[in-house]
Amino acid sequence: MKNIHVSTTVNGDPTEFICAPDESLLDVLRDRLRLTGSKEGCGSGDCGACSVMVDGRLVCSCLVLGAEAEGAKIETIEGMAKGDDLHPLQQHFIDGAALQCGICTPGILVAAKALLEKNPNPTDTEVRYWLAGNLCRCTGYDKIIKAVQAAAAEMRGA
Amino acid sequence: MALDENGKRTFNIIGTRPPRPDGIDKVTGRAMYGADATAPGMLTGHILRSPHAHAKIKSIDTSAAEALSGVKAVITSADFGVPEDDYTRDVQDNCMAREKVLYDGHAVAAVAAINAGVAKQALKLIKVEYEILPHVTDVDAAMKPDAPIVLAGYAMDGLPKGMSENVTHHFEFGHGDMDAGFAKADKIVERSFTTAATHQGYIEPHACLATMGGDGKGELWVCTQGHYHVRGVCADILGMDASQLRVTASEIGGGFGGKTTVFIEPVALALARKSGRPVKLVMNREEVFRASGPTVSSSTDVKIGMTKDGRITAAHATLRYQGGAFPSGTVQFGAQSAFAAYDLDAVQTIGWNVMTNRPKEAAYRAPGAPMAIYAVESVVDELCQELGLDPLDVRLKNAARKGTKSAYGPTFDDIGLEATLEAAKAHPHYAAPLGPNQGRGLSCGFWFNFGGNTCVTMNLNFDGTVGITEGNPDIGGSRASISMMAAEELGISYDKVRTIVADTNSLGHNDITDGSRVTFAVGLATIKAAREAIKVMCARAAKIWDIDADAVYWEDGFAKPSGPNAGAFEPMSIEEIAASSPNTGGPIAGHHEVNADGAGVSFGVHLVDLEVDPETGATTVLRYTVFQDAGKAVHPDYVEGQMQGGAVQGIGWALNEEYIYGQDGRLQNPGLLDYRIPVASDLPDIDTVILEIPNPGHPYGVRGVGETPIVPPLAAISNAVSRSIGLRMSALPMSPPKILKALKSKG
Amino acid sequence: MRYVKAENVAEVVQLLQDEVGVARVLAGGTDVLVQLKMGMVEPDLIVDIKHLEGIKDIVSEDGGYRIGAAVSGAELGEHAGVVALWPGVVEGVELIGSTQVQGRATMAGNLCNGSPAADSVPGLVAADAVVRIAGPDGVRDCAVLDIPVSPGKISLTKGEFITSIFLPKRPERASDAYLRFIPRTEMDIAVAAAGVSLELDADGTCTAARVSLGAVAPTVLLVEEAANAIIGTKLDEASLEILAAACSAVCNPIDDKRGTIEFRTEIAGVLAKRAALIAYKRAGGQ
Amino acid sequence: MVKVAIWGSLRRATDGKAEVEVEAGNFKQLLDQLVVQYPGLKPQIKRGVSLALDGKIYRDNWFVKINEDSEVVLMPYMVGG
Repeated sequence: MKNIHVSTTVNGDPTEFICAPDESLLDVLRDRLRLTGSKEGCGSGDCGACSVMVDGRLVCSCLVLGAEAEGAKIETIEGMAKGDDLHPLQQHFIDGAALQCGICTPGILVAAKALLEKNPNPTDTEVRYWLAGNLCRCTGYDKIIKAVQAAAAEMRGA
Repeated sequence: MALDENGKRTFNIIGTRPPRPDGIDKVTGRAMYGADATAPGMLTGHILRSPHAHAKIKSIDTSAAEALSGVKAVITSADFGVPEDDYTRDVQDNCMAREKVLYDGHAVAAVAAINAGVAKQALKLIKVEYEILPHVTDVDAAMKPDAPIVLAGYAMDGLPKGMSENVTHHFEFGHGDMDAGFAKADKIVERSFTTAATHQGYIEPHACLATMGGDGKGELWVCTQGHYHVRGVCADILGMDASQLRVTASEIGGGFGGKTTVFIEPVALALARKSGRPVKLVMNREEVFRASGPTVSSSTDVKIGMTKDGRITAAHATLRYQGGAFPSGTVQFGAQSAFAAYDLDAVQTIGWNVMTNRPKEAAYRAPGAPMAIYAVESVVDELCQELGLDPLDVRLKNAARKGTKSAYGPTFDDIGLEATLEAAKAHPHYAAPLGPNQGRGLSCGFWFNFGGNTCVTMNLNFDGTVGITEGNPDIGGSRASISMMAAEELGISYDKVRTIVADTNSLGHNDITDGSRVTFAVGLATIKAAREAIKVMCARAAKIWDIDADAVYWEDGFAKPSGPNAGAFEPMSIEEIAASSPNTGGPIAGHHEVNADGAGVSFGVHLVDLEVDPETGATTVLRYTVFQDAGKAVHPDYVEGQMQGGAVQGIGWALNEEYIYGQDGRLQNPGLLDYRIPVASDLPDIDTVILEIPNPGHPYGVRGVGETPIVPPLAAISNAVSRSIGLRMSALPMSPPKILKALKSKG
Repeated sequence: MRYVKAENVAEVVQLLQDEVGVARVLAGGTDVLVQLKMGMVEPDLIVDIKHLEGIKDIVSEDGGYRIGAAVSGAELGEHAGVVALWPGVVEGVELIGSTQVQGRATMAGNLCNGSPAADSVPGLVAADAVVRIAGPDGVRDCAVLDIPVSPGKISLTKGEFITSIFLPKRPERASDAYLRFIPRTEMDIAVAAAGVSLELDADGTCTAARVSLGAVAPTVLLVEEAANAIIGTKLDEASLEILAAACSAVCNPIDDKRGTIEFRTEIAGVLAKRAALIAYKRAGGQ
Repeated sequence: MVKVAIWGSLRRATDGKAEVEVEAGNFKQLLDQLVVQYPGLKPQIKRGVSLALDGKIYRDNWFVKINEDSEVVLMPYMVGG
């Protein structure tokens, strides 16, 4: 299996890597670029822990080939805070205890950010359905929904 | 250590909601979990697993795999010794099958290779010759005398006639005259129930990184609830001294009991030893389902007698739990906890642990209790319906309270059940109107909680800040709670304290993070360690003031002279004492090592409204409220989080989650798609009401809270469904086909 | 395995035709990558068609819409025109997987995966949608109904792939709806599903209808008896009962981890009934 | 003498007695005496037992003091999730 050379942009930085043709973007991010904030919970698109943005679309990076990243813009959890400035979602997740073990948190934050960019004023039901592909086993989702809404309110006010 | 003499003390920090110390790492993706570590020259480990439920291993030929370029080690059970100790041998045999495979997914060989592609290719080159044996996966079938024997030699002492050797333990609890009790009843309900095996469903699969040098020293990075336990078991299996194996707990992506044992760790260490290189081993999700430790499935008979006015006269339960391919120890907790919420004159529970060809069960949040209490609370609810009684009134009438001789033997001290029931009764949820096809259900829940072996060290830095070193992986925010307790005791602010989870070399033994023990036991040890440090700090201040150490006391972060007779000194701050510590005798620390007791039992009550679609059998949970006694809620957000998370796991158990086995004994749904844990859109808000009835066994009154919340949802949901459809449900999960079938049977 | 990012249709056809081993077309990849990961398929060639010209476009055509094979569910759902004309088709597509999966999954891929439970397919069949196929013999059109052959098998021949799906124009008072049953509210595979498309006259009487069922037989079903039950009616209770019974009567499902034969058969009728009512309302029926 | 409540399935080893009396001032003496007087209890005690003393559960502490009038209940060794 011959490896492929890929030029892409990750969190705004021009990035090059080589990967096997059957290697997922998630594996590339984690094993080749050492961006381990994206997690593998299932490898089949059923848990959302590997959520990233590819060209402005929310996707599971386990369902994208690394090779497909050629020329694309990838955004991961590692790019969400600007230096020490947390994104309002990140801050509200901490303040609202919306995480316990934290393994699903990066994926949920990436997904929630995508939601609020599309819909700055969602209902609870809209948040719940948007995040249905992000499994969390610790929180029962209650505090996650509240934290997303608190962040949304702050972002609308800003 | 008992509740502080000044039991009614006010707290400055306990009960507030400061941000967690691991928060920023976790929201930025920096936190390091089991699969996130790397090492120079690291290999990838993969495991070959049995496709059969039960088979004899006739031969394993690994030569082709070994010959494959890029493969650095291949191991089978032959690479391990045979431990003398039963427990260690069972754990090892579960990690790598010897002679027989006992379940679909049982490991038979493992490889370490330069990358995943080569490792997967190597697995395909391993030839295993199996002789397929008959299998059994159902608990009732496995108890029958003609059932296939899963493992010979484990039958219980004095196995009753007519029972299979698969029955490994029998337990019986209770007191009083059963016949007389039932004779007094106006109404007796007797019913049988089943629950499916469910999985803890942590989102992080098991993962570790093992290194073994030629000098026999080992390093293990692993996601686990108990790295000291991992060290002990792995050292035993690999024939190492405990001191030579250092285990570091990674951040842990959920456990719920499922990470209290080992599955891949000894395999990774053996591969590292054989290859001479670091080996990372990560389960995929399918492996997690097939080969980690789900909870038991159960079959239960319950019989309860009640008077017209709602007094329970006698209660009986027989519980049969299958715990998979090795002897398990779960049914005793079911048999003990089944009737814990009730004050009974006549009660008896009988439990049987049974082996089947399924993965060996591991603990799952209040292990053994949810299935038992589900059956009991269902029958209590049915009696209330039959007798036209309010289900909360009946529970209040029969509630266990201080002085009640519990169904499992001991007499209860201060417990919060009555207050919890009263809170539920007074809550607007209980009086809210219900619409068509809607039902309301409730259930009590109980868990014992415990303490256990715990070590904490508190180091005072020269700038007056404090480092706490403890040895229990943080699965729900415990580093925050421990820092809070340290800050409270020292009288300093929360942000002056940092708590870390140490590796196995840095502290003495710490028991696993389980039994809802950490906030209780580690908190208790932290308070004691802080008090020891305070004693030293007071002595240092006394030295400086040149007065007697007894004449100094500690308050709000300052050493103070205890009265005018002691001398007129300005209070000395922790910063001043810390800064001068090199001059007054050296660094200051406090530590405490204890096997903590007195955890205090925990009760909860859950209330649910739901609607059943009469045409499809689909259930929608509309409203959910959790009431629980937390003793003292150290960080109320995390207490609520435990209550909410446990409730939702229980909701999943009640409605959709199950291990589905085919006729061939293979697991049909080893993935998150078809295992169906609840998603965000399945649920309403989970409201919480925390009650605080102080635990007399803790200086701040803390009780464990983590496990109890998974107990009540099973019956609460089942009772609500049963009331909604007008038919008593008796099998979990209540998936839509099951409910629709019941509705059809009603006509 | 080779990965090729194809530049044009001819290249795709050539690559697919020349490959002696297993070839897979990659559009959204949400099925292919899962199969790859699980070891269910070990392709020798993956042809990425996302970069073909027009393959991600939605264009008006003859009063209907031609939807490129690589248009994702999320993109389709953002297209106001398609949503207005064929809301039932769109809701079927939008039910495939999570929001994340929607960012990638395509109708064409969902169809080509050959699953009897594919969420987009009953809606497309009810809509009488037509796929455009490029192949060694040029371009051909084919009704969606004729694409699935059996679970996992489709009627495309070697070298062929779908380039677009055409949704036809609609008269004034017409609409459609899709409903599926899953145990949770999201993330599951349909246990049974129904798509209904109908047209009404000025007084709300149904003049034309197509009713399709998913996950209750080896392939998607078009149930003419069910459509006939509501044509000429205003979807009164009695006609809906006949529709439901007609749907249940043609079911030929399996028992599996997702549902029983009995359950699937029963709820197929319930879903068709409910979907018909939704479509009726959308079409302006009272 | 201390009265010790024995759970049902262990009563095979105590001649059917639900409560036995042993001379013991602490947990260790109690376990030692139980094994001496009722050797059938040894396998379970080896596997692990907890001790509920006046309602409080102890898992391992040998030297927990037991008074003559204490309520003593033998329990299976406790674990959790």
